[in-house]
This record gives sequence, structure tokens and C-alpha cells, in this order.
Amino acid sequence: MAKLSYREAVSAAIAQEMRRDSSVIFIGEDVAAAGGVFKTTEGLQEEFGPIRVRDTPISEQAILGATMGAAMTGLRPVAEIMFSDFFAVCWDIVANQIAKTRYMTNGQCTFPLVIRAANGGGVRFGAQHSQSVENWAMAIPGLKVVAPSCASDVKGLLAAAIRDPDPVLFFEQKSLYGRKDEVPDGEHVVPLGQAKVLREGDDVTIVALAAMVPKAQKAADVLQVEHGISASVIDLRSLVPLDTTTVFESVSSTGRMVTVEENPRLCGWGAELSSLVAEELFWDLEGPIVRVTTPHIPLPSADCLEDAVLPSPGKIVASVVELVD
Amino acid sequence: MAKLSYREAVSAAIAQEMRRDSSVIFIGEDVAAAGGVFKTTEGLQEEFGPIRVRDTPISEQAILGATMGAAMTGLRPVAEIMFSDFFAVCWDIVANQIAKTRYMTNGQCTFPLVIRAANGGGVRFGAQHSQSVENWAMAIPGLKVVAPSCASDVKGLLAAAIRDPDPVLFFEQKSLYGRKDEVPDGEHVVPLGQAKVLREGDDVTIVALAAMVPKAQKAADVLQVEHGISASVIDLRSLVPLDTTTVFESVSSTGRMVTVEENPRLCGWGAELSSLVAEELFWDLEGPIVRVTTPHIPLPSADCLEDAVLPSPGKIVASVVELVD
Amino acid sequence: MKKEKNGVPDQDTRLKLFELMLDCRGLQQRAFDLFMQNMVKGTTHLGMGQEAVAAGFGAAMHPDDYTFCTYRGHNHTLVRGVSMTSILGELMGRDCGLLRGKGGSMHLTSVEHGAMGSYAIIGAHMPIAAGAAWSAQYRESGQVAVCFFGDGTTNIGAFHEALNFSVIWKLPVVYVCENNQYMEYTPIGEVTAVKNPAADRASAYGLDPILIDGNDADVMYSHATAALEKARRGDGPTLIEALTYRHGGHSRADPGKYRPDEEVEAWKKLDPVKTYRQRLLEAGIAESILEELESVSNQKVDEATETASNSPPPPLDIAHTDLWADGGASWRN
Amino acid sequence: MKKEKNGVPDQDTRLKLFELMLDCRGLQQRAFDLFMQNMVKGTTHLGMGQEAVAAGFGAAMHPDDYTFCTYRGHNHTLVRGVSMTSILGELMGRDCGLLRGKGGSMHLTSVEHGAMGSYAIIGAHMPIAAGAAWSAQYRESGQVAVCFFGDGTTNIGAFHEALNFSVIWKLPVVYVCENNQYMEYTPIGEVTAVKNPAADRASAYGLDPILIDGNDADVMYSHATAALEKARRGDGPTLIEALTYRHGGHSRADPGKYRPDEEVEAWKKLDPVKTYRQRLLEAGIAESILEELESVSNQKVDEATETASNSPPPPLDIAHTDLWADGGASWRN
Ligand SMILES: Cc1ncc(C[n+]2csc(CCOP(=O)(O)OP(=O)(O)O)c2C)c(N)n1
Ligand SMILES: Cc1ncc(C[n+]2csc(CCOP(=O)(O)OP(=O)(O)O)c2C)c(N)n1
Ligand SMILES: [Mg+2]
Ligand SMILES: [Mg+2]
Repeated sequence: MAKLSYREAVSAAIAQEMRRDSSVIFIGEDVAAAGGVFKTTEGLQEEFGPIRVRDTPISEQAILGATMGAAMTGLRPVAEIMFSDFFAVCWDIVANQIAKTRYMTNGQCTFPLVIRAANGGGVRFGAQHSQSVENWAMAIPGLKVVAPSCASDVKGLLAAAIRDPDPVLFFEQKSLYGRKDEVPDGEHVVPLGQAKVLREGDDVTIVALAAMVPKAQKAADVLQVEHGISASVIDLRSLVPLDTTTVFESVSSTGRMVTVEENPRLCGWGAELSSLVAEELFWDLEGPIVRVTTPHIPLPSADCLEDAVLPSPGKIVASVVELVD
Repeated sequence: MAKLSYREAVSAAIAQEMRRDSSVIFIGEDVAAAGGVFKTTEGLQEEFGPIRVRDTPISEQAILGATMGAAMTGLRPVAEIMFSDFFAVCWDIVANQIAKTRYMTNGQCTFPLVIRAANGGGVRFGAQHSQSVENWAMAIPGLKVVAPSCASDVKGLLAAAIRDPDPVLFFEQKSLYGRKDEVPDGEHVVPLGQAKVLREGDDVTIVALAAMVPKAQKAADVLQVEHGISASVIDLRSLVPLDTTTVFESVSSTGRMVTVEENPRLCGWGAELSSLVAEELFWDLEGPIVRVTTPHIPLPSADCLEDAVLPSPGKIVASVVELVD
Repeated sequence: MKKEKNGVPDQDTRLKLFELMLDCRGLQQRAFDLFMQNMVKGTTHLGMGQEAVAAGFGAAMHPDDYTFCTYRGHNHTLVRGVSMTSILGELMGRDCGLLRGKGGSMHLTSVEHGAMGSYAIIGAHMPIAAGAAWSAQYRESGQVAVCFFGDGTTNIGAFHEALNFSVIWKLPVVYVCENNQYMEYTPIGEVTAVKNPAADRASAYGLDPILIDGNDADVMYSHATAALEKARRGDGPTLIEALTYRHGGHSRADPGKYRPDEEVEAWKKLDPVKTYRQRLLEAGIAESILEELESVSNQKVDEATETASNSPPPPLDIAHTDLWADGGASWRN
Repeated sequence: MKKEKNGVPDQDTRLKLFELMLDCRGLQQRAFDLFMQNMVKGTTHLGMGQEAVAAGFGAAMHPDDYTFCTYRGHNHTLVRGVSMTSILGELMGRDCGLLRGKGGSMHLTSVEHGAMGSYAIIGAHMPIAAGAAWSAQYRESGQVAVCFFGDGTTNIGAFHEALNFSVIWKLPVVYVCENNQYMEYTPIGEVTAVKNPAADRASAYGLDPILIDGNDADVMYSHATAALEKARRGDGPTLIEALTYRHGGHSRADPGKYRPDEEVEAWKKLDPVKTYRQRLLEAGIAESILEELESVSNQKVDEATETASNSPPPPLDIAHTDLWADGGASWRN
């Protein structure tokens, strides 16, 4: 096992897949010659050449349109949208074209493509470069949605996403790029759609995603030590497919669920999960379902303001304590 | 009181507001000389002239960008996006610019603008012209979101939206355009953010929006007559601001909530409402919270397929019966 | 407007062009009739009057080339060899439909014929066509992607992005603007900063301006051939503006009243099918041969109507299939 | 490239131009230093080397005209009269910041100065500027909107839509492309189908191509004056491409290593501040006057740094204000 950063795991996964399959190609803005603005794709152009790893103009609709057209004619393209906020300039290609065309054509076309994007806040980039938009994607039928929390999952899930025959939106949390973890040596693939139970507890199930996972783990430590509350922590890892089995199993046993989302309050994945539990697991519940989210505001830029509004271990602890006590 | 169709109420509202305020201007594709592809804006150019009522090129980003720029410099523009599906080609202007700029500038700019769009299915237009995307809008902090179910509310709420100092996305349900209702004569304005209790019952609260409202009413009739179940029916009318007071009051008394959404399953307003109730009203609940939605698929085009997947009175009845029995 | 034809197509090709146009015309006339009989639900956008554009390309393309077209895509889909039955069936929402009713009139697609889809959001298919061309280039397959769109489409952002992108990567793609003078109801001249919405913008992408008679099948054919060859040679994209006119309204029962009668009349005189028939006669092709083609085409339309009308509605469970490559539509375990 | 200057600005104007450039340069140098001291969090995009563009317009615009700029907007915001303290305060996330820390470096806005915002999504502000111009036209206010953007921005859809839209409505708007030769790290020539990304596309909107020396404040000023006058006369938009170069990296601590040393050196010789100083001396302005301006500018920067550094962080509750016009951020009752 080697220690890789979350950032390095991105290029490791792409390289792993490009080596085994010549139909994998990769494009994006400043990704090739310069290795990406987050340095996530350094070395790829050197290894795979300027035909397979290619810089594009600032034309997100063209980038993703081309990705779609290539996927439906035999390639397995990977595209980068530099910041997930920029999905807004090419959302038609994602939500109306890529997501719907297989269904509309009654299965005539297949779209084995991956769109990677740096997602989320915590780095003082302001409201147009800090959004967590995985819920935008989750709301669209036809998209798979993955958001890893550690380098090992970045490598394994990105590899699986590239092999997957369906379109996958792969959200890399930019506040995690520097985080290092053990990543298995050799080929590493983690199947999509399996949540990971990071910790088992009796009193409450905390469900988190991406950057919220380390915060939930931190909160669980504090809950144990300072409040004697034993929490399960689940890293959802993928929103579509959604591993309700793992979540339900845990919530059935603890009787309580707290979701921790970075996205603004309304219509996040936490709401969806909460509504599923409230419908299907109602009689197992021992108390309200609680959601911890960023408030329903754009993210402010100043460090103190941003820290004040993002979910924190402290807020998670407070919510759990209130629920369980 | 005159009978107006939902369609006619649109132009009635715009005309009412254009008469009283010369800063109200209206633009969109084919809206002016031809009166709109849904004939919702007939007569406006005749009355207010080609400067105030103007046809645009097929340039949704320009339409909404111009709308934003005009709103922040003293006008009260109203723009039409022909089908709400097309928000995907201009989502950046809506979600990243219009919604965030007031907040980011610490209140320096105000955006008194309205974007109208024909929303929803039931008219066999296929997956790219039939979406219900009010949940896309609800997920973005900084947007008000309104979706009326009858002509009277179209007129009153659209007038209120035009007078509102904040950006309002106004979703007109295209399957309702032909529906006629009594509309009060003279000036008619209905405040945003107030749900309407259409019917009071004891056993369950059915919450619906737009085209789902008449279906919920139909279902409530059947429930009463055929199953002896007495249902409250609430027309939400606006998603932001959200009238949780009215909904909570009803759910507290019935102990059960069923939401009826036209949007695909994941991350709809029903999920949000369900999560609010599951968090804040948990101890008042007498049973699971049930959501009736379109399945998480793009809408198929053929009449029989579309009818099979959209929520129907029959499906609502079945869900309520299962819940209450 | 360039009228010269880089030589006249041979007689077989000309008969083929005529046949394709007849099929397009007949199919669309029938689609209109079925719509008026309420047999076609929803919406449908006819390309009557614009048949020469699709026919010219249809006759010139290789079977494995790709086409990308719009909601007004019946002509373009038919000329790739897709059956009339499956097109009419789709319009009518029947099980025999090309997409078994899941797509509808605006989304005709037949991958086996290289008809890679009809797209209903203006401009979206232009970068997608670039992607298919990029794939062909990467795979060195020799295929070309042809992308049809309207005059109104030249004012949307995706047009601009797709053209720049295609040129810098020298992609084998041909962009064909069918300038039928109107967006839905608004004359293109009222909303466009230049006179010729595509041709006057070619230079913004380093391309030659090509403005041709879109009602002349011979002209279309020769320009199609040249553009396809250029793409196959590795010399990159072509942007063609073909001037034409739709005889009917924008969609459904739109009577098209926003257009002056004289304008409609003038263009109807330039009907691509009628004028081409006359030209073939003048070129010495016997009336009987043309009549035979017409009767065969009519018969195909009748048979397709019959078969499609007798096809049942699709089974309801297909609404829950083929969202994913595994054939299903489930989002959870 | 057009070098002629439609006459030379008068001496007061020239001193004003010099002063504006000095302020821009000094402020940005300071922002960079503060960034390296970790006093500026997040990101910041400097326009060192590009000061002449903003200065030329700043000196030519009326106080009530509008500017729209990008994340690289410090120059453009400053030349409208916004205080250095409020700009540095915003970069440092302090309560004295222009937006009290809610916007950050990429979103500088001062409506009272007509600085209508800095936009961080490429191209988005172009149609927004069109809207402000449309409003000015409707209100007959005589205002003009000026919109600054980069070379890389010419390849995104919003560029195309905004230009067409502005021309057909003859809006009083001036679009200024600051061609600094690079998008973030990629040379513009590698991703653009034409040599001059803005000027070579002007004809696609029926506009004259204008390609000028963006490092020459006199040239910028005279072209700004002409474009503003044209807009005020009701003669519609102008598109200007100004050739320039950023001395540093794209943002933050980017060392800009993707650029050849000789290229950087060559452009640094064309430094707009240094060359303009030389020109003023040659025009007979005394060294002492220039030194005095420099020292005043330096002092302003120092004072602003001092004040901003001493400003407290904003109170946390402002995170929940001013989403809505009522001053709050609530979405429910
Ligand atoms: C992004 C988007 N905006 C608007 C529409 C609605 N719409 C459908 S067809 C059409 C007119 C298109 O005109 P043109 O490109 O000339 O094609 P034509 O219909 O004439 O073939 C419009 C505005 C759409 N489908 N997509
Ligand atoms: C839609 C969108 N795509 C990508 C980016 C990321 N990005 C920020 S600046 C930049 C380069 C812009 O280049 P140019 O327009 O030349 O402006 P410059 O930075 O050189 O001033 C890019 C790609 C963005 N902000 N928005
Ligand atoms: Mg047209
Ligand atoms: Mg640049």
C-alpha cells in the first residue's frame, strides 16, 4: 500500500484505465500540457500523448457535447469540468442530452463516459466556485453520481466509473485534494453503489458524503468521548445508485438518522434519504430524522464566514446530542 | 368575476402590471408579434408596443442575462423561457448569477425580475419538453419559486411576482393552459408564499402543486366517497417562500402526509417537505410520510406510456388507502 | 448565392435524389394528415419544402456515416434508410415505432442506419456531432458526421462552441444550416446581426462562406459530396448554408399566418420536388419512369400507414426499461 | 494592428491615465505581497501588465456609466473610483471590504461607482452588460455599459449570444477583449480557430474589427472615447480587441511556467506603466511631477493596507443577510 493524496489518486485512476483500454481518452481545460489547475492530471499527457489527453477551449458545452458524441460512437471519454459550478453553463448537455438519450432511444445508444469536477467549499473561493452540486445531478434520471471521501475511493471509484457503461458524474471535493490515504497497490476498482460503514454504533446513524465524512468521523469521536453516544458513520460514496440497503440496515438498528450535507438546505440528498426512511422505515424510528446542511444561502468568501456556515463537527455533535438526549 | 383560462390569465397579469408600471418590460422568443407559442401573451405587443414587448433570438443566455442586467439597473423585466427544460441552456445565468449576486454584493443589487416558463408533462412532447423542474430552482438559494394550479392564482401570483423585489421563477403548467376558472375582476394580486387549503379533512393531508392539484382533489373525492377517508388537500402554490405553517398545521391535525409531485422521484420538493415534517413534526405523525412522484425516469412520449408514469388520481388514492388503512 | 454545381450528378444519382425527395414528401404529407385525424399526438415538425437538403446528403453519404438532426428530422432520418413504418409508428406512439413510443416525433434515432438522433433543444446536437466526428478521427474509421440545423440555431451559444471546437481539432464534420427564413414564428432577419446567419459567420471560424440553393437537389448533392470528401481527406469541417423554406407552419397545426402570402407563394413555386421533376423531364427522363417512382413511393407510404395503424400501443412496462445499460431503470438497491 | 490614435489626449488626461495605472499597479503588487504573506485567503487574479486597458476606459467613462468585469477585475473596479481600502479589505475578508467578505476577490462590485460587478463564470457578464445597456436605452439615460473580458472568453457560447443580441437591439455597450494571450495556462492560439479571437469575429456580428495596442494608454483612451461616443449617439455596440499580457501567473501563486521566458521578457519591455512614464517624460512632463504622483499612489496603497489590516473580520451574522431584498435569507414562514 502506498500513501497517495486524493489529488494524486485522480491521475492514478485515469492512468490505470488508459493503460488497459485504448478507447479511454481525456479532455478538459488546461488539463493536458499543464496537468490541471488542481494538478490532478499531471503526467497524463506525458504518458499517453497529446491525442488521448487534450486541452480544450473554454467551451463547456462543446467539451461535454463532444464527450457525449464520442461515447455514443465507441469511445470511453473522460472529461473534466474544472469547477462543478460550471455545470450550469453546460447543464443542457448533461441533463437533457446525456442523461436522457439512452432512454429516449429505447436503449439504442450507450454512454460510457465520466465527467469529473472539483466540487464544494471550504477553500474561500466564493459563491461561484464553491458549490456542492451533487444534488443537481441526483435530481436528473439517467446520471450516476459518485463523490468519494478518500484517496483510496477516488482511485477505485473513478476506475469503476470509467469502466461503467453509463454516464457518471464524479465529484471530487476540492477541500480534500491534499488529504493522503493508503491506496492499494496494483489494479484497484471499487464497485459503484456501495456505501461504506466506517464505524458501527448503537444510538444513531450519521450518513455523510465526501468532505462531510471526515467531519462526521470527528463528530462521532467527540460524541463517544464527551457524550457517551455511540454513533454509526456511513460514507454514502455514491448517490446514484443509492445503497439504501446499507443505510436502512444501520438505521433499523440505531433507530435514528442524521444526514450531513455540504449543499444548501433545500432538496439535497439528505432530504431524499430522509423521505425514504420516513416512508419505508417509519416504524423503526425512535426519533426525528435530522439533517445538518449548509443553510440555504450562497457560500460567502471570507474564511470566518465560510467556516461559520458549513457543517462542522461541532454542529453535527450538537444536532446528535439534541436528538439522542 | 369572469371566467379566464389559465393561458389568458398570464397575459391578463402581465397587462395589469404593465399598465401600472412603465418599468415593466417583457421579452422572449416568439412572444411579441406572434403572442407566444402557447398563446399566453397575445395582445401584449398591440397594447404596449414593440419596445416594451419584444421578440428575441434563440439565445436563452442572452435573454436572461439581459433580464438580469436590466433588473439591476432599474427596470422590472419579465422574460419567457419557452419550455422550462430550456433552463438547462441558461442555468448559469439563473443559478450562478441572478440567484447569487444580491448576496455576494452584500445587498448592493436588487433583482426585481420574473422568468416565466411552461413546465411539466401530460402533453406527449417527450423527454426534452415535458420536465417538471421546479425542484432545480428550489435547490438554488436566492430564487423564489411559484407554480400556480388555476387561472385565478396565475393572475394573482404572477402580478405579485412582478411586483416582488426578488427574482421569481414562475412555472406555468402547460397541461393546465386550457383550464378555466373564475378570476376576480379588477386588480388582482395574491401574496407569494401562502399555501391554499382547498379542502379540510381528518385522516390525511395531501400536499400538491400545479397540475397535481386537480389530481389530488379528484383523489380526495374518491377517497371520501369510495373509502370513507377524509383528506385535507393543500395547494402549495409556492416552493420558495415555503408555507410550512399551513402545511404543519394540517399535518399536526391529520397525523399523516402524502405529497404529490410531477417531477421525477429524487430530490423533489416532496422530499424536502417530508424531511421537514420528519424532523420537526415527528411526534405528531401517526404513520409514514408517503411521496407520490413520477418514477425516476425521463418522460416517455407515447400517450399510454406517459399516462402510465405520471401521478394519477388512482395512484394517489391507492397510496393514501395503503397508508391510512 | 452560389448556383454553380461542380458538375451534374449522373442519372442514377438523380433518380435516387428524386426518389428520396418523393419519400420525404409523401411521408410528411401523411404525417400531417394523421395529425389532423388526431392519430399523431403531441407535436410534429414537418420539413415539407426542405426535402432537397436531406436528399442531397442522403445520396452522398456512406452508410456508416453519422447524421445528427433536429426535431424537424423526418427527412434526415428517412434518407438514411430508416423504414417509413417505424417513423410513422413512432409519431403515432405505437409499438412498431423506432423508439417504441419512448422518444416521439422529435427524437427519431436509428443507430443501425447511422441516424444518431434527433435533438429537440436548439443547438445541442452540434457539439454532439463534433464528438462523433472526434471519435471517427480517433478511431481512424473514415466516417463523417453530418449535422443539420436551422437558421434560428445560429444565434445560440452551442453553435459557436461547436464550430470553433470542430475547426481547431480539424474534425470530419459537416454542418448544414437549413435556412428556412424563420425560427418558430419570427423572421430570422429580425433577430440576427448578419444577413446570412451561417455563411456570414463562417470566417469567425476560419471557414469559407458557402451559401447555396437548398431547394436544388443537384446543388445539395454536389456540395455534400465535396464537403464529405474534404472531411474524409482530413481537411476538417465545412459549414454550409442552404436557403430553403418550409411550406407549412412550424409545428402541429400552426397555420404559419405570420408569413406574407406572396412570400409563401413565391417559395412554393420553387418547390424542390416539383422543380426537380421538371428538370428530370427536361433532361430526357421519361414521364413513365417518374410516374412509376411516384406510385412506388405512394404505395410505400400507404403500406407504412397501414402497418403502423395496426400496430398495438407499446406494453407499459417498457417505460421502466433502458435508462441504464443493464436494461433497467433502478436507482437504488 | 491599428496603432493610430485619433489624436493624442491632452496633458491632464495623460496624467490621469498615468495616475490610474500607478494605482492599479501598486494595488495589485500589494495584493500579491499580501497573498504571499497569507493575508489574502482563497484566490486572487492580478492584472499586472494590463493596466492600460482599464485606465483608458476609466478616464474616458462618465461617472454614471456601467462597468462589468471578471474575477481579474481589480483594475477595472479601481479605475471607477472605488477605494483601495475596500478592495484590499475584501481580498483579506475584512469587515471594511467592499462586500464585507461575502463576495471575495472575484466579485468586487460597487454599484455607487457604476462598477456593476466582477463575474467569475467565463462569459456570463457579457449578456448581463447587454441588459444594463438595454435598460439605459429604455430609460434614455445616456449611460453606456462597458464589458471587459479575456481572450479565452471568446470561445464560450455567451460571447456569441451577447454580441448578436447587442447588435440587433443597437445597445449602448462596449465589449473589450483583453487579449493577454492565454486562458489559464493554455495559449489562446491553440484553442481558437482564428488568429485574433475577438477582432476576427467582429464581422460575424456586423461589427468592424478593432485590434489595438492594449498596453498603450493613449490608444486605449482614444478608442474608449470613440466607442463610448458611438454608443451614446445611439449607433450601437463596439467590440475592441486590446493586445496585452499579464506579467504574473493566472491566479494565486501560479508562477506561469507554461510561458517561454523570452515571451515574458519581451512583453515586460512593453510594460504599460513604464513605457507610458517614458512617453510622458518625452512629452516634456517633469520627472518631479511623475515622482510626486508615484509617491502619492504608494502612500495610498500603504494607507489602504494599514486600514484594511486593522479592520476586524465581519460579524458572523451577516452570512444570513441580504439574500433577499428584505434583508434576510429565510425561505419559509
Ligand atoms: C434552447 C431552445 N430554445 C428554444 C426552443 C424552442 N424552439 C423549437 S424550434 C425553434 C425554432 C428553431 O428555428 P430554426 O433553428 O430556424 O429551425 P427550424 O424550426 O426553422 O427548422 C425554437 C425557438 C428549443 N427547442 N430549444
Ligand atoms: C465557464 C467557465 N469555465 C472555466 C472557468 C475557469 N477559468 C477561470 S479563468 C479562465 C481563463 C480565462 O481566460 P481569459 O478569458 O483569456 O481571461 P484571463 O484570465 O486571461 O483574463 C478559466 C478557464 C470559468 N471560470 N468559467
Ligand atoms: Mg428556421
Ligand atoms: Mg486571457
